[in-house]
Amino acid sequence: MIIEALIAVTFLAALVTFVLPDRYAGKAAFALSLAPVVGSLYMWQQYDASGNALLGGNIAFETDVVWLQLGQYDIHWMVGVDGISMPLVVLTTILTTLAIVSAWTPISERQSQFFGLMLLMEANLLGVFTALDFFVWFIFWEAVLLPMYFLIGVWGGPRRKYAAIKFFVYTNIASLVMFIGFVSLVFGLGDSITSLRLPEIAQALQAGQLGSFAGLSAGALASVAFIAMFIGFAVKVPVAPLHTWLPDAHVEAPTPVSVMLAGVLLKMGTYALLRFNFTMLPETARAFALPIALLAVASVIYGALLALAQQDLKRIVAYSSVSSMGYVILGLIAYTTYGVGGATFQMVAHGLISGLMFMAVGVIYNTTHTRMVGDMSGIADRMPVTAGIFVAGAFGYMGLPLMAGFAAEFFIFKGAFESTVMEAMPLFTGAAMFGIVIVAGYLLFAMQRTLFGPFRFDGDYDITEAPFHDVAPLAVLLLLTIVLGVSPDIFFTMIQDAVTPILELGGAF
Amino acid sequence: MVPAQYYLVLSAAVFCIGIFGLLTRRNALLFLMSVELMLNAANINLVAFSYYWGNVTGQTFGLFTMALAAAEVAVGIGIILVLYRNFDGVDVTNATTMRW
Amino acid sequence: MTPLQSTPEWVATAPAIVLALTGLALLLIDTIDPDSTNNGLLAGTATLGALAAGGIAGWFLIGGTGMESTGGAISLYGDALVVDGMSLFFTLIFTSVAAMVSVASYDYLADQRYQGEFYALVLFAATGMTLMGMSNSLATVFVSLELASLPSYALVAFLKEDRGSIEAGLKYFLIGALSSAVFAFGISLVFAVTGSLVLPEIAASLAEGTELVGVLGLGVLMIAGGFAFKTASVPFHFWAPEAYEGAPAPVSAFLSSASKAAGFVVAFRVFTVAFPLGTVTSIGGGSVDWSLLFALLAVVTMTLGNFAAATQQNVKRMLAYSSIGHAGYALIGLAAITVDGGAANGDVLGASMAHLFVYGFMNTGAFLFIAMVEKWGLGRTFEDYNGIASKAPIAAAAMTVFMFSLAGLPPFGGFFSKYALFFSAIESGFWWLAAVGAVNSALSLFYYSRVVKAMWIEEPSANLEIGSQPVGMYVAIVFAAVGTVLLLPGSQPVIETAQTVAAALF
Amino acid sequence: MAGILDFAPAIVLLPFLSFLIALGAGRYMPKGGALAGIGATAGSFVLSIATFFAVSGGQTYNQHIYTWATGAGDAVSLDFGLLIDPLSSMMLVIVTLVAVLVHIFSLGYMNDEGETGLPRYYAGLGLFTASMLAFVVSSNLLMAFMFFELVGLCSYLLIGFWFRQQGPPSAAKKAFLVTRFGDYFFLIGVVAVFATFGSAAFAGPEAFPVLAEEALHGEHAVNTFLGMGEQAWFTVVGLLVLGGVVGKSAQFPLHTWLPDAMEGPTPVSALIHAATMVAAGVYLVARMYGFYALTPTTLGIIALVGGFTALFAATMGVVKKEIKQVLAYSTISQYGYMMLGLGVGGYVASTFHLLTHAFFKALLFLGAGAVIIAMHHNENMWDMGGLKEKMPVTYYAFLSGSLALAGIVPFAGFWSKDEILYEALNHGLGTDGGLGTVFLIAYAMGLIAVFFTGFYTFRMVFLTFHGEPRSETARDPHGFGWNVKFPLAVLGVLAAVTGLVNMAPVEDLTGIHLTFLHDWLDGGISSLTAHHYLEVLESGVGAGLHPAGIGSIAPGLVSLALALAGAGLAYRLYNVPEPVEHTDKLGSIKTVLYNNYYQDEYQVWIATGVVQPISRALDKFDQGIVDGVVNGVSSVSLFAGGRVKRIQTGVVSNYAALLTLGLTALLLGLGLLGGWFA
Repeated sequence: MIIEALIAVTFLAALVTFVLPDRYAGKAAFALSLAPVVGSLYMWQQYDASGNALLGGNIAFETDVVWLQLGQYDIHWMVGVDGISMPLVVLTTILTTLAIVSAWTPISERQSQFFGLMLLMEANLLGVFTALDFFVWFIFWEAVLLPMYFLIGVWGGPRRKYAAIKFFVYTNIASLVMFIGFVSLVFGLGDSITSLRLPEIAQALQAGQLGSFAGLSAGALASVAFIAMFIGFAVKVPVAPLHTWLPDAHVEAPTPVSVMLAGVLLKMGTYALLRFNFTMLPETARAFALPIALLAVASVIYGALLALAQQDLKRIVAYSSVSSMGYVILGLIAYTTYGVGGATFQMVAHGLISGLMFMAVGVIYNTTHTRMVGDMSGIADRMPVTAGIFVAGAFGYMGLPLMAGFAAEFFIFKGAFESTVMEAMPLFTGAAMFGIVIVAGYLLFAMQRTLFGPFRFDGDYDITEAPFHDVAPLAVLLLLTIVLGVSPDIFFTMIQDAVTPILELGGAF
Repeated sequence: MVPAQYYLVLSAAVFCIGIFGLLTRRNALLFLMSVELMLNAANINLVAFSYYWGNVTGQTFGLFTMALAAAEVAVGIGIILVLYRNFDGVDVTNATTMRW
Repeated sequence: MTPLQSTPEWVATAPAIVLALTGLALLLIDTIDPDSTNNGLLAGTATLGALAAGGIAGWFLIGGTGMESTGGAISLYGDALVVDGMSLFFTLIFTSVAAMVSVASYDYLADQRYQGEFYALVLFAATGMTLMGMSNSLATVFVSLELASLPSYALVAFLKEDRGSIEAGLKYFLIGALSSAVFAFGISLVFAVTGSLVLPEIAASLAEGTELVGVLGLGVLMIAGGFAFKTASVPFHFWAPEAYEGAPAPVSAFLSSASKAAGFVVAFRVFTVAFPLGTVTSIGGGSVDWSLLFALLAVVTMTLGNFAAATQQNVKRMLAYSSIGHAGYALIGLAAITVDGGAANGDVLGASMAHLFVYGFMNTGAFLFIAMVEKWGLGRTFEDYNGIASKAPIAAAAMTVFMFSLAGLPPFGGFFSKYALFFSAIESGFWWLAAVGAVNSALSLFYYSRVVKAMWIEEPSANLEIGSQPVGMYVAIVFAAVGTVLLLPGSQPVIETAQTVAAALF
Repeated sequence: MAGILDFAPAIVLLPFLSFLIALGAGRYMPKGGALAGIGATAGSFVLSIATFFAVSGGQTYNQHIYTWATGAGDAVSLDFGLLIDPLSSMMLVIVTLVAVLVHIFSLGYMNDEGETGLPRYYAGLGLFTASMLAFVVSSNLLMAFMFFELVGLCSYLLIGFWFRQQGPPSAAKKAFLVTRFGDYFFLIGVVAVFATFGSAAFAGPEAFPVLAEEALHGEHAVNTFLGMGEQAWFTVVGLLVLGGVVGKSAQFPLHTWLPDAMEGPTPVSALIHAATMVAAGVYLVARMYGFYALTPTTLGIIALVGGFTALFAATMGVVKKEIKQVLAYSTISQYGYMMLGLGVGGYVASTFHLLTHAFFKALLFLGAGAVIIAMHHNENMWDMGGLKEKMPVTYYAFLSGSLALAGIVPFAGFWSKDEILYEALNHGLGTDGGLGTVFLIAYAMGLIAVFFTGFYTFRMVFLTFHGEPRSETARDPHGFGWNVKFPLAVLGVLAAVTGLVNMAPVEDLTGIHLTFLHDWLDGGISSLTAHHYLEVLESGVGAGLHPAGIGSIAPGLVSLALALAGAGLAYRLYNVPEPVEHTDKLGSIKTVLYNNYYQDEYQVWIATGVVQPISRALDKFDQGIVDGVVNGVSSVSLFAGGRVKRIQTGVVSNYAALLTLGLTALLLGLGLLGGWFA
């Protein structure tokens, strides 16, 4: 019941915040958002799952009750966490709280609506990561779009309407494609399943129950469904070339929303890829190893090179997210402990670090009101603390050892290099790894030009150190990044525990 | 006696005449009349085939149809009346304030 | 508890009777006091009548009247009428819509003349729809369909001084007349082939085969045309945009929700009962495969509706087109029926019914919101909606719920019903139909969110002033909104009932 | 003194502590946290000495201390461990000693100059030292890589210390970026080592060099990739790791960052060049020498790169104006010698040079720092001159360092450099096949470089200290205190005497056993000993080197003569009251040298002339095509919508017509396709 409680509390917090006067909304939202943080940490401390939730592992905090019947299948209210979702739940709650604090300064109108929507989004995200029934999961998955649409559309930048609708429709189409793919898979299983519970479906698939459907043989059906789902999730991740909604959304969204977008929403995509494509259809995934690896490498290099061309700090970080998520795909397709585990770890690590970077950019933006690299220089002179954390975060992004990013990337590289899905995996790995050079390139250039050098600012704001409540979340994130980097086992143990069953999957059909 | 199929041809012809009239006339009343023709085409079938099948269902339904046609006309006339008042005329192609 | 164990069977038609009587009662009240401006009484009576009918229908539904649990469908008057789960289920839709419309009209019609007639017409139309749901013979189908249509024509043209209303009424009436003629001719042809008008008998005689397959096909096509008119489906949809745009907004709500549903219920019954697919697809060397026909219509209708809606400047007209699009979705229910579908047929048909049920709430709510905006004297274009949220947050929130629910987003009923529909369509193997629906609903998300954007995101124009806060409309809208929201967590009874009653047809 | 090695972690942790202190409380402390740093590094130094003696007592230490990432199931765990053997303990002493002295010197160089941001500075020094020490004691390649990277970070922070100016941030960026490029290959190498051997330990049962050796012996199989044979694959892996070395040790072609790095404070330069960052590269090769010894190709490349870099950098050092620039190129050149030594199988020789170089290069930089203080931070040697009288301590210390650098007997540099050249010649003549020739070529380049080294070194000395003062500041230099002089004195002595620990030629001459460093590096863990390396080198599976067994005196004399010649030329040209630039005599070569053979140019061109245009083009592509398609789809649908709705003409007659038409169309369509009415 604790998961239900967690979601319900968050949801109530959202409702409460909606009705509060704008004046108190920010502080109240922060206070209220501490409840889910505590809850998730308590869950983490009480966590007792083992194995993969979809593959018959024992699930923590599981509830499973029949909700309704749709055609021949039951829809259950089934939630629970395993080693894959637990870290993401913690990430979600913590990051939301920090994002809320970081929103105190920039959000100056309709606060109660803003913070309410933030909490609403958190509730839905928690649902996405804990739901284990397809329909329940899908409800939360789609419900995340609503608050995001408003958060970008109302509080965003000049082109916010365009960005919001683009994000909205693009990801919605993706969900529909995925829906069709998955449902045809379900009907391919026919009577071998009685409900839409993901574990049941996954295990039926492993048991080779997949039959032919709609004139497609089992194999063809698996491939079609895999492709449809992959496209659907790849948009969310995003994998190049389905990424173009991301830069617009990021640039237009207010900083705290970018934090959530990069920190958690993108992870929905990779999480779903892992849960659906790579857990349910391992054989198909291996069969598609080459194109998937190519996409991964393309995302990494393409995203990084694009980031190199940007002048807007936010756009830089946005494109670099495309690059970083490419690593996740690479790790997933590797089908090794370190590959898949590292990919999952990268979800958390990138969540923290990209959040940190966006917040840092935001803090600078709060004072300078510009994000253009050319508009300023030597900011470190006036904002030493912020600049310091910015530098630290940037190096974290570059994969500096003893910070979470390095751990994740090294795991992925190691896992991908020794992967057996393809003869050429070492080459792909090597190619993808070149991302670490490019990322260093554009971040160092950006820092040299904005933070360092003689102080110059084309604007009539006086640049002073940011207030405590702007810097505090940055510091917290930095601390978490370092802690995770020094001791990745904090999450990596449970992650591995959950991913190893995936690797052991035998022939599905 | 006349084979039933001939009635089909006849009714079809009447129906098409009705359609033709309604496509070519812009006067609301003529439009109504054309519809009447089409309804009566239906009636021809009903009556003819109720005889053919040897039951009264068709004939009874024919009566229904007439009654409904009358009701329809009643409502229609009312609408045409207000049409006349608002678009000074009974040309159905005048009323085009809403389109696309 | 099972009602009517010891009561005569005609009591099963109680909902229709109640509606009819309420209509008469309204006329009576009106004659007693012809020029009363006290429409509280009228609206109240109408609402109560509708609710009463709905209550009875719901009671019957729960009690299992006309369902397997109580010995199957109750057929009356020589099989002319039949009361079963489906008819009661749809009665629930009609009455709830009628109730909402009546409540909202309390404010909309303030300082209008002929209010008694208005409510009476609404209730008579509702009666007709209820009877459509019960019709088991092409004769009753035709009669009840006309009984639903004629008041509708009058309602659309109700604002006698408003050119829009008149034009709408005219177009609706003319196309309606044409369609009913086509429909009647179709009936006559079917009669020619089968010699009967009672649906089961038609099926029986078809089962024996016929040589007049062509005639039958033509008849079936024309009958389908008659339903296409009622459901505002291509190619009989042309009246809809104008009628919905020009008519008084509550009437638009009524027509686009209830009238559409009525068209569907009768279509469902006629095609599943009178022309069982298994029979007509292998008859006299021909194949009158109407599921193909409806698949065609569904694709064209939803595409045309959504694409046309995407570029509208006028919110009301946009909703009109979207209503055509939703007709397309609902048609999937008939299109995805297959000869050897088995349970899948019931599932997809039930999903379609469930969608119509949810649609009854969200679409009515949306049109009633427009009614309120008209009441406020704001324009009808998207620009006129800018910043409404800042003035009337609750109503705007409700409208947002309707829009997103229409677009099929959670956590609203529309999400569930639409995906249940796609789900069952895929189950029947019509994944391509679901795919077309997916593309369309993505597009619909675009234009529905334009309304939301206008209300919440755009800056209100300087002189944005909204007048009174019409209580009745607020009640109706909030009721619809709550219904729309609750239909997601509460979708269980709806979908299960729908699929059960649908399964009973096969 | 058993158990002292258990304190080894403290050697690393003390400087790290000072980093935390300086960062957290530096601004509240006297001298901005300098004292904490000095105390910490001094503590580490003492511990290192203790460790040193413990190791010389025969103890070694190869301990797992922390599991960084636990591998579930059969996946390997990633560990941190301490490996203390003669090599690392020697390096510990070097690093800690130099660190202490640099800290002390900084008191004079930074504090007395009224710098701001001292806490940041000392925090940086502390972290720098800590990372380097951790790198030195790393027990496996991954840990080594991680601290290798941290060293890079610290160099970034310290080079860019004066971030308010234009130059330093750029130099820092370049330093990190260029070395990062090398580390990219290094990281692949690390991953490859794990994938190949399932372990990256330097020593112990799972030491990957040992596993590689056994694999070549065919004792057991290891995973190789891309269908390569073991020998070939090991070569690939070795070269990949070498990438990081080339970057960090500023070998051609990744040397370009180092001269720019002179933008940093001079003590930092001393630290970077003598004991930490640049040393890290060579140290890494020495650390995993057992692996390189197996792959002749790699050795050949190392030797060539080293020899070429030595010569190449030395020639550039000849024309530089700034004293630190000269030193910078001398560093590159000297590390080239070390690479050369490692390449030709002179493991001990290179380690020896690493040791001596650490001292005399630190000395030279600190000396230069002293000069720069005196010159009020003017680094141009043409403004100096005649400082000898004004600052004798500095002069004599600097002179000792210069003699060592130039390789004049008996100063430290002579012995080590000479031994490297000897090894090159010896193995070059002895080894048959291409490898031998390669060695000889490398030797030749190294030998020529000796001459240039002698020249630029003394050019620097004469221009700085001799002749007449050529500027006001030179006439009246800024004074400084003990905190500058003390480090100079210490290092001056060391630069003079360190060479005595390994006087191979003298041994040959006299027969007295004098090669103590050889014995030292032969101790400890068996798989990491000098003679084991030699066996591998000369074994069949290994590189197959063969010493020609020539004597070491003659080569020594040759190189000495060359060094003296160089020094002599410098004396002729520059040891005059009013020296003038002779660079014009070089003609066109001069410009080439001034522009460092256009190395920077082409690398900058690669960055700005190739990568940036590509990225911009991709940006255009992304905005135009990829995003264009997305927006195109939407606009097309909207356009279609705009067209579709046109059929709704508003004229009811048309509706009737269209309706009938539609009905007819259905009629035909179903009749033809659907088989109705059949």
